[in-house]
Amino acid sequence: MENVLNLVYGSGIANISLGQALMLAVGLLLLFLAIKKGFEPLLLVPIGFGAILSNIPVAGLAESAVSQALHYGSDEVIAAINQALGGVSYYEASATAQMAAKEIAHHANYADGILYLFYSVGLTTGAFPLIIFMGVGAMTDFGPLLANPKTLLLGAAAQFGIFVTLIGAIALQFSGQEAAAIGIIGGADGPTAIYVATKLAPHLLGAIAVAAYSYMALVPMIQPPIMKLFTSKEEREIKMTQLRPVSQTEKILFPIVLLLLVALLLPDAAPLLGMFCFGNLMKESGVVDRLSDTTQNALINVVTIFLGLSVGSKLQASQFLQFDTLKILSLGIVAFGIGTACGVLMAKLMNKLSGTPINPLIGSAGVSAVPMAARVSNKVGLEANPQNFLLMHAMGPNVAGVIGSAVAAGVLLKYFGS
Amino acid sequence: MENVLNLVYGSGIANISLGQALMLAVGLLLLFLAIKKGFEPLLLVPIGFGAILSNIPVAGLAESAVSQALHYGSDEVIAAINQALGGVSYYEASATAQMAAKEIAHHANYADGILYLFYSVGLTTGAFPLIIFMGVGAMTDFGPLLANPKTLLLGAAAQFGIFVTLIGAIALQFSGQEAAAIGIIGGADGPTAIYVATKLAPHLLGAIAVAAYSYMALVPMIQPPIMKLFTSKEEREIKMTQLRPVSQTEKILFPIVLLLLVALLLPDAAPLLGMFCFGNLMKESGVVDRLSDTTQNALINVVTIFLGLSVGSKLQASQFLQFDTLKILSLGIVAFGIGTACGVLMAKLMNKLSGTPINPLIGSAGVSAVPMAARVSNKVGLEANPQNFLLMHAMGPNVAGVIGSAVAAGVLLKYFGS
Amino acid sequence: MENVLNLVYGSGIANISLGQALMLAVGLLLLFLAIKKGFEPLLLVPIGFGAILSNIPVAGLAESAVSQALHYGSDEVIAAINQALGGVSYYEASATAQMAAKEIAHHANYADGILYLFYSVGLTTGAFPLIIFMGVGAMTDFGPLLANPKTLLLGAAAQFGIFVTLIGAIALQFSGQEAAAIGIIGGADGPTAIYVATKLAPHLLGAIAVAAYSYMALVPMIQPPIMKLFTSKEEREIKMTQLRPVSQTEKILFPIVLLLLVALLLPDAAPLLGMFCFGNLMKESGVVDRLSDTTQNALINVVTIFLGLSVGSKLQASQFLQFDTLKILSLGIVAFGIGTACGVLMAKLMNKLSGTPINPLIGSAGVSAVPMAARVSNKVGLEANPQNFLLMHAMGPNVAGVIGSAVAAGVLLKYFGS
Amino acid sequence: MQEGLTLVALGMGTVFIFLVVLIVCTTLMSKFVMSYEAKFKKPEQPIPVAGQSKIPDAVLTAVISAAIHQHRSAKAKKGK
Amino acid sequence: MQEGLTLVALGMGTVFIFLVVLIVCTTLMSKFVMSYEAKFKKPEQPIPVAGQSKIPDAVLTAVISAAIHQHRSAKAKKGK
Amino acid sequence: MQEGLTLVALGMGTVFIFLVVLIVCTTLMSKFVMSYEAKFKKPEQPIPVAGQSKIPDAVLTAVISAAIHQHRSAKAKKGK
Ligand code: NA
Ligand code: NA
Ligand code: NA
Repeated sequence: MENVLNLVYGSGIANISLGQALMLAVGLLLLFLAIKKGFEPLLLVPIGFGAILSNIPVAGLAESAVSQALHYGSDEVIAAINQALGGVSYYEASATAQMAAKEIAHHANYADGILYLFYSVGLTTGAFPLIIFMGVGAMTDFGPLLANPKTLLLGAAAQFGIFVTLIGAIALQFSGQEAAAIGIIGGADGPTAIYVATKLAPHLLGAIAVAAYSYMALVPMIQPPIMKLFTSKEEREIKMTQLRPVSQTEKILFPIVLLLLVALLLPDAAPLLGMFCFGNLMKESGVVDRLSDTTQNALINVVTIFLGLSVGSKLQASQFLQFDTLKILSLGIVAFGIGTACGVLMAKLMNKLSGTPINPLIGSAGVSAVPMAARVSNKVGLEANPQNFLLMHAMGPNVAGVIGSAVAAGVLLKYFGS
Repeated sequence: MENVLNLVYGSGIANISLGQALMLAVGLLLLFLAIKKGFEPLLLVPIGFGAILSNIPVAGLAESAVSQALHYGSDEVIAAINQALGGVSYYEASATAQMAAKEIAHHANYADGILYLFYSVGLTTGAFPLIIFMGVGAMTDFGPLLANPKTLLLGAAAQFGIFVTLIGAIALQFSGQEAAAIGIIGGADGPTAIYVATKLAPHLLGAIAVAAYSYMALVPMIQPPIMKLFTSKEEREIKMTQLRPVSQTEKILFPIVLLLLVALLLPDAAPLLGMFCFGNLMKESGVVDRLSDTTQNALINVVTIFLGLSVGSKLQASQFLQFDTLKILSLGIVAFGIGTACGVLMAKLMNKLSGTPINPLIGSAGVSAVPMAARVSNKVGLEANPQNFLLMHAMGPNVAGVIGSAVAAGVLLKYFGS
Repeated sequence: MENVLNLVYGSGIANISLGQALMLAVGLLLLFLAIKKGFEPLLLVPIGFGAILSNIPVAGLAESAVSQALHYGSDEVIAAINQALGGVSYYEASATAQMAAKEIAHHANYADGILYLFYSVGLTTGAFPLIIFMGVGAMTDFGPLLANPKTLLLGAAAQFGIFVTLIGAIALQFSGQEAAAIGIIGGADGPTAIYVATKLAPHLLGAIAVAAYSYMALVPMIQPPIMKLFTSKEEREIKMTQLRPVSQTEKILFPIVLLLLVALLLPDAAPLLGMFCFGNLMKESGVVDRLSDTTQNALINVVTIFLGLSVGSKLQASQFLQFDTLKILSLGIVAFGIGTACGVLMAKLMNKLSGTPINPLIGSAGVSAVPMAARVSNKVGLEANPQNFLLMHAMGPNVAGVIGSAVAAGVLLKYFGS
Repeated sequence: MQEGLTLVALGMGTVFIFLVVLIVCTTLMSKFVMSYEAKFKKPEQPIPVAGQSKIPDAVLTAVISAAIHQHRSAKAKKGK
Repeated sequence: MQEGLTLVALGMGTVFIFLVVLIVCTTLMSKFVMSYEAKFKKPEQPIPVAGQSKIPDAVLTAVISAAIHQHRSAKAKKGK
Repeated sequence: MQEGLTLVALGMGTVFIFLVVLIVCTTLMSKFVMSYEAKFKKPEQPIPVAGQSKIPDAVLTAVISAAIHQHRSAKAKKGK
């Protein structure tokens, strides 16, 4: 009888908190958006599912052994752990005290939850986002950028949103590190945002990742009105000259040039851009196709699954259901909007100054959100002039935006990191 | 000269124990069964090979650095480690003492064996069986189950063997935790058995895994006599009505419904069924095909290799060559038999009570052992009536059996786990 | 203003040492050799790129958190760590002191560099080279060897270079362990060299791996003059008899026979040859094709990438730009040369003694460097006699060389390992 | 033994209750989906399970163009 | 706020400087490569991006031999 | 130096002994397998090394049906 009661008392219904119920709903919403609305499903399916798993009451899938012992353990276990930690929280305790606390939790038969494990193996180390970035590098074609290198400026301008948002976040009472991690949402690049958030404000990772991927999925709705606001019909009709062909040697040398510049000018961007250039060099060199293929397929897919679940593990009710999350979501969309506008305005300026015509619509692609933002440039261009195909022209600023936000991330990590 | 002697004294022949020689033979037998007889080769080739590797004398492939130092180290090293551990065994020692012992072993140039490493990274954490379960989810089609959901009852009934065997194991002097791990052999599901055994009785993992996979391979020999014993020829000839088509939406919603029920009713089954549902949702959602493909191929294959080797590392002579192993093998087959019988009897009962005819032969598929048990139902059905194709009807209870044994595992982990 | 100065002072240009600049050039040279000259690109692209990443000033990609804190930290952090370590270097400090040092570094916001992480997860454990060896096993066809097993002797003779070089290295003031790791370059087998170097002389890993792969790539230039020096034109024209067909059963049994011999005679070679035989058995058994395919593709590719980057992390200026490196490079090529010569001489001897004719050119393939050395044998043979196809005959000694150097590695690990 | 029997009852009870609840929920879900799809869409063909054709497009194209080529040359020859 | 503005200037400044330097280096690199290739090689076709044909050889062979077979039998029949 | 020579002897000795034993065992194993297969089975063709045809079934079907289609239409046209 007692056993039956144990089972009932240990069931989810008996233990679920309002927050967990809400987060289950949030998880379901993310799955709905990913599956039915096609919002960045490759990330939002694992993140949404991870959110549900992390909020299953009692199961503790996203909690460490110590945290589970403190939540669900007997009074003696809790007292022993607290004594071992010496009255401070686990993260403030010394390494020896942490080790003792872990030992008590393991003896009481608690083990790290599987999502906590994925998170600590792949995210706290930075390995997952960096491997994803390597895979993205192996899938990126710098041809259009090399044919028209001045579009790199568009990828610079569109990062303005990052820094403006950073100031906004500080004004909204976030700490400097938190504000930097929030600003990077405007970089419109998932792995960069996750990497920076993990380093600077891991407690906000859930909200930041959800904001980044959601807004990347919403690019076709967020960007067009802004693009039209800042351009005239004539500007949108501008035809650009055909891109020159780019030789394989240039494509091979570009990631090396970029890497050396990073090494010499901004070493703090070296982890992100280093792995990115490595992936790209594997692809373009043409001598390691089997490595490049695996990087673009099995490896990036596996890491995407575990990255998504790990991010989902940060969508626990206690961390996500904060007023801060609403602020982050609001700041994120502001960052996107400012980035888009600055990209367009820079393109207008370049069109004025440059000899060759530049359609300002390709400026918005500078936020990155590859390849969605470039497709949006193309689509809005076609609305103005059905003969005007901007896609290849927009791919240059689009990949430039990836470099731009990685550089911005380097600056922020330098400034706030240590 | 001394060096030559060292080599000779350090050779395998000079050090092999009778137990190790026997275990080499067991490893060869498993390879023979897997390769020549087709017994579940995907698991038994790695397990068999792992068994051989773990029993190579002196090499210590399945031992930790400390264990190797204690077995093969100089007297001083052994004394130092024993002093560091304070007179108790490694697993009873405190975390600090363990750290000191490791340090001594590393300084004496001992390192963790590669199989020990795979075991501790993948099995003690639970990661390998859970990832395999995700892959199995991504390969499972719940269509037949959705077309005829009441076959879920067959997947429930067939778990009876688990609990009866558990009692039997307790009667044979196993502890409660050990008995639970042994009972789960009757669940006829490899990753579930390995997951539960790792949590409740890791010292029995080798015997339990070998029993589980061997009996799953033997399903075509174990089940038919039992199925015929409990059914009449007329019953075996029963034709079932064609299954209704199932829409994609139902297939997408099913893993979500199952996950939510687990969350609300039995959180202890959440790791297993959560990962299972995640794999299935990736497959059915249709929006993350590249993730689903990798999960079903590269990922599950890689993990299967290392899972098999890790399980093999638990087939060391000292652990496996026990009278307990014989008891486990006997209890395991009893569990299979009872599960099969209960599935068939439940199907007979449902046939009596239900409006639509149910061929009792599909009951035996409720043990799981996907898809072997369903094929056996089909084959025995064809013997009775060459026009009677039961395969699709048996797939429902077959996948229901996976859910059933994961639920049973949740109950056992709840009851014995902490 | 201060911030701007910080950025400038923190840039690579302001911090680069001459050594790092030279190593960037070495990294570029390796990439050039790999991409333009086709030198073993699968390894030298990741190693070369890793070399560049490890020598980016300030970034610390190849350094541990503690090492970074000691290099770039504030005076207080450095003082605190030194105090925690008690005045000795990190590797000499006790485990508790190391833990305290790590804690201080983490609190000061330093984290392990990503290449350091790959190195410590994959190389110090031995996992990466062993998994690669499993993959190589899964790609090896022992058919030609089984058709003519006495060619195993050629794979033995060609290991002579290993031991001669070892003596040379000791004469050049290397320690015994270092000399053994250097000698193994003559084994002409990448994973074996890396595995042994990691165990015996990790500080020399960079130079040893670069030497091993460079000389393997140079086999077509190193071997032919030596081969011609030791053979007459008539000998080079010798035609060999057609190899007999080999049954699948023999191919399945061979890895098992080899494994059992290792187990009984030389357990120290068990990690390398065990994983090798496992890969080969997966391939030949024919019952686990999906595991074998993944091992030969996704798995070996992923591990190759991370192995290469990890090896590159040992090409830091401080470790690589030593006079020792030049000595290692010189000794390595001597080892290759002696191995080649001994293989050829042994083949000449066998031709004299054996009933069936043996072309001495196949002896050079005994160094391993699969399949390059066998192709060289074939090419030199065709020069002497355009009708003489030696390729299949040379594949036997070629794979024998892999076994031979793994056995030699076992002897060295036994002798110098513990 | 007493405890053993309790455990059997508890375990099988939980398994059965869980699966019965799952039957109920699944049935309701299916009913809901079917009535929804009947109402809002034209009766949907059950989508074949992710059975994308395994023939790569390039191959199909090759086959088809080979076929067309055959056809034309056969025709041409006949026409002569 | 003061610090915030500094940060915007610092950050955007760095991003712009870095990308401008990258533009310069990339342009120089491209010029160098193009003049080198114009001088030492016949003007190279831009190599298509690793676009190996996706049709496996075996399939091509099969298609071609099917085609040849057709062709021959069509011919043979005509010849009769 | 003394130790070095010992080491060479020891190392090469072990390598040779090991590989000679391997030759002996492999030869015995092959003999046994061959005599066994000669006795119990009809002389087996050496199984080609895991060389499954690389043409997916679907493609083969497509090729064949294209072929048949050609054949028929060629025939039909001829028949007219
Ligand atoms: Na960006
Ligand atoms: Na089951
Ligand atoms: Na060799």
